[in-house]
Amino acid sequence: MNKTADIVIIGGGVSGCSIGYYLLKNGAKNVVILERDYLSAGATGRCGAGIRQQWGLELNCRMSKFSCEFFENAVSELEFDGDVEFHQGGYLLLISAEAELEQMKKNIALQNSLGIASRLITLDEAKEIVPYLNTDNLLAAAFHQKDGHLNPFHTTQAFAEAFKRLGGVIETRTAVTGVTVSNGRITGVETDKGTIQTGTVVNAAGGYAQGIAKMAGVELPLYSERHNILVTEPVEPLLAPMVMSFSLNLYCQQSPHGSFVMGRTDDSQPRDLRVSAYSGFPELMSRSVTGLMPPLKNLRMLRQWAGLYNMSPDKAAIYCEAPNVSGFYTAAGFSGHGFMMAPATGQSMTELILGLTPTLPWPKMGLDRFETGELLLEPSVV
Amino acid sequence: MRINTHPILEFKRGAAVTITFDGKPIEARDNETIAVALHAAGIRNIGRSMNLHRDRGLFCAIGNCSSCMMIVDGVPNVRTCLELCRDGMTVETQHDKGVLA
Amino acid sequence: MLEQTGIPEASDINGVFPSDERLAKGPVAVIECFQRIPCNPCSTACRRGAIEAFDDINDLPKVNHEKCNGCSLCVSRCPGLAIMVVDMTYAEDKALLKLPYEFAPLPEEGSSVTALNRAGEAVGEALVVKVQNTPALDKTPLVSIAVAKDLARTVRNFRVTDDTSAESPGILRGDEAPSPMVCRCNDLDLDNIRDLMKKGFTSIDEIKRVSRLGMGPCQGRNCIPLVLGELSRFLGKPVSELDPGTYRPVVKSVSLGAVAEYDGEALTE
Amino acid sequence: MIKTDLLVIGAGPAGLCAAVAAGESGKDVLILERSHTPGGQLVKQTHMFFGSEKQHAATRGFDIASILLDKLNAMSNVRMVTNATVLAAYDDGLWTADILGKYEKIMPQAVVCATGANEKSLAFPGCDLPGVYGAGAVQTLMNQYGVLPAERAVMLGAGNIGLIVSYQLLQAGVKVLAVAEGSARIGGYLVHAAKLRRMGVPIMTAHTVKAAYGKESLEAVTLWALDDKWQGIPGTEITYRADTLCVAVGLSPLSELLWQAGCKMLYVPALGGHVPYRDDNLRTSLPHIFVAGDAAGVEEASSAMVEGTLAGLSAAEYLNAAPADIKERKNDCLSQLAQLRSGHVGERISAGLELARIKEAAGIC
Repeated sequence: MNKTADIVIIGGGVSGCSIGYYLLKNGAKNVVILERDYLSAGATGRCGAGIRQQWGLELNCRMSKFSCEFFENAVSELEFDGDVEFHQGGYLLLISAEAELEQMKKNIALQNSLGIASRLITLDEAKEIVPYLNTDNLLAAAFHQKDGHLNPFHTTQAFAEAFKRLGGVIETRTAVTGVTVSNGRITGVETDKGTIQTGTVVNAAGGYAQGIAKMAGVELPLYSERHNILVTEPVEPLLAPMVMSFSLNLYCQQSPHGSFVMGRTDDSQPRDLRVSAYSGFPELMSRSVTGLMPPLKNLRMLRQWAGLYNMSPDKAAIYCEAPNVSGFYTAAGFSGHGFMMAPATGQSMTELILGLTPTLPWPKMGLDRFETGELLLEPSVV
Repeated sequence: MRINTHPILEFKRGAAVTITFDGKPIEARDNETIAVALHAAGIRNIGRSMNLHRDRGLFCAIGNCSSCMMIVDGVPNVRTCLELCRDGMTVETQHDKGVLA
Repeated sequence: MLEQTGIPEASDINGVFPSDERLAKGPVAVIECFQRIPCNPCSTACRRGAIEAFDDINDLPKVNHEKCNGCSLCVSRCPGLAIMVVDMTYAEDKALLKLPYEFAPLPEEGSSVTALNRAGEAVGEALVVKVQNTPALDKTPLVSIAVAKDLARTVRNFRVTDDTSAESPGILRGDEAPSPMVCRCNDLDLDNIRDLMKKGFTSIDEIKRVSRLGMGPCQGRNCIPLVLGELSRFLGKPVSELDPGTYRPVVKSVSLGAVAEYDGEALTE
Repeated sequence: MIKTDLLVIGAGPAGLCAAVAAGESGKDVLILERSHTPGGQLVKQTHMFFGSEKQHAATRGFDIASILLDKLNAMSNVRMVTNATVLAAYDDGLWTADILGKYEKIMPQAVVCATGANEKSLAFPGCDLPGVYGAGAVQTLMNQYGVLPAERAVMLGAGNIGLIVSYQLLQAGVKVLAVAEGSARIGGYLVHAAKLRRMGVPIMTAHTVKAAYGKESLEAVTLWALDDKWQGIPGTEITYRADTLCVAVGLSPLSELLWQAGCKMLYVPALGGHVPYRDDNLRTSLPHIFVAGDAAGVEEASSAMVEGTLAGLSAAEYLNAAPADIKERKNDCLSQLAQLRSGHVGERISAGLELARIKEAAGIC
């Protein structure tokens, strides 16, 4: 293992690999990614891997639009010898309340002004997209064709291979045990395989970001919450878009492989880093999803699992350098949207760390917002 | 083929029923599984693999593998080594991942 | 050698045959049990105490040939069908072998059958003298056949039908061998798996995630043990040191419709 | 939600014995069996069992199943449901099941996991052709349903299952062309080998399958000899015109539910694969979960029955319903197991079990 590095990234998920790729692409040298297990072992490998540009905050729209455009060209941009399985079947956001409809109209106006071609559609139009959709409790829907979903393992692998091609080093099965700080500056990272001297650490540890920050004496206003997800047996193509309902708190997509992947937010879930499967999830999920899409009753569930949403107080990401420890950077608190924001995260953190002119709205996404009260309250999240 | 005389065992055959396999009627018993009834009729090639479309037959017979999945009464991916025959049941070879009605 | 072929050597047989003097006195049991296995019904079957009681259930049976009268009670009680009764006094030139025979159809009394040795090879003619198939025998019928005396130590079976045209296996040439299928659910063969290992995916979880191995309806029951073996060879580590991956609910696929109908927390019983 | 004192998973030899032993304590016992018929592999065993009288030696497997089921059915506090698959174990103590097509949750006070084993696969060219079966599948076809796989069979594996199923194929009227065994010696009981051999079936040690061939289903099987490094020797190929190839290369414990429940597991080759740590009472690293039969380590059905009884007694004890003579009965089980494992096959198993044993002093719990 390297004894020194210019930059050490902690976390081999899609965020860490994207940050590593963008750093090297923009001239950084000697960058090491540390992953305690294997690439994508954490939240990346457990997520629904959707990407949407239909947001209610301008900065979220811009970050996701950047990411989506990146994903469209990811295979050639990253020179990946594989497929990231980007399926742009759209996001169908179901609307079931008047207030939601009003919000959605505002969102769409904002999105359209940013060049995102989302639109409000009638239930009849929604049924053209998903013919068997049960529209009983719905008012309308929002749709954007360019949204979609990817294969999270292959996407992360594509970033990781490009990172290595540019000279980056990835150490898997290497757990960080400490972050050393001297006189308010980062001096190194301790791992179970040895110590790396470095002046710059990037905390991209997802659900475990708060724990990593603590090692450096940095307090982050984050917590991690267990979210459950299930996958079904594969069937022939049946569902083109990612279907999402804020009132039912669910999302559901069919991967190009044919299996359906679906999840549901449940406030009862623990916040103690447990990722064991939850016994109550299958029936809650099945009830909502089969109510909405009755043909799925005959679809068989194969597996359920859970992963961590790393939550920030306003459910928007945090991109920052720690105020009390220089050289300690964090990209965390994605609140369930870390995968889709990954390209923007890589670009943003690179601009932050290398002192480049911001091309994305990350300067508004620092820690100071929690002190100034300029919160980034996103109205449209599951 | 069914065993008629066995030195040790006597078989309690269930009531005769007829199932349809890819449009052809097959004599079966109501206490045997679909895969067994097809075997008794000499049909061992009962499916295709998902991606390469390789021929598939009964392999584990107790629901531990995925080798015997067929379309039963319109529902795809049914493990025919577990599903008992019912009179009038329609059984079809599954050539794809399965189409949900 | 017995352990390689399943055929006892002549010395094995001679070792369990009674003396010529004892054979000359009448029927007697011969037990061809050459391996210590946990099994004792023969000793408990004998009412004369001719098969010595076992100290250890794995003991090899010891027949006291003087106490044994060849009643054949033990023959159908032996789960390994390793016992026969030999009667060298049956006739001037014929020995009578009482053999357990669990096949249909049973031979007709008085019919002629082909005598087989312990390799199943035809060694002569035999006459079916008696066929016993009482309920007490519990479906292990006893068939007594008369064979030439000099075949008494050779014959151990017979064939009713005149079948078995000898198989003539040929050498296969120019075979095209596809790569062995490892994962039936997702059509992954051994080459696919080895390629992934060479690319650096060297744990079950990684291979699963990158290839969907083990993520189909069989839940990895068939492929994961195979791939653990491949990984073990590739990494030079015993399987005990490899992580088999996470076993997630559910062990058998279940329809969303059935799960959705779960009637809450109502107590069914 | 179903509440029960004891949940027994699997109605094979181990599960049935566990349910009977625990049922005698008067506690509510729910035994769930995934198949539509109870008895597990017992119902497919046409041969007489080895062992001693206590394990029903010299009785045929399917008859043993009837004996155990009669005992079980006589107990009003023991309820058995077939067509009932336990689907998952969760860390909140809940188990879910597909019971007669209905999704159910179960909250048991104690669990005996007697899920049995799965047949191991072998990867060889053509291994997925129709006509290539697990040996157990052929046993199910022939002995449970009275249906032949086809006409001409080759068997892979001369362990007890390979030898017994070959013999059963002959009994059902199928021609068995050869039994190939990779290792240099026959692994199963030599009495089984001898009764097969004298029917004229060649047992080819140090041989394995090279490839299986066929257009739509199996038509031919090529075997070849193995050198002492288990590599095929070119030029030794023998091809049989066969329509059935049975794979009997061992079993691995079905331990998914134990993993899910959070039992501490380890890999023991002598026991067939991953098994739970357990103490002498067959209690796993979780105090309320017990294990018995092949799920605890692949052995003969005789041992599975004794283990089932022991696990059932231990579960009753855990539920504070131990019979007065529990000590004697448990000791009897332990001495039966010691006997069954004292033979030459048993030595390897005993060594494996020692690895998986929770030594109280070591405090693995």
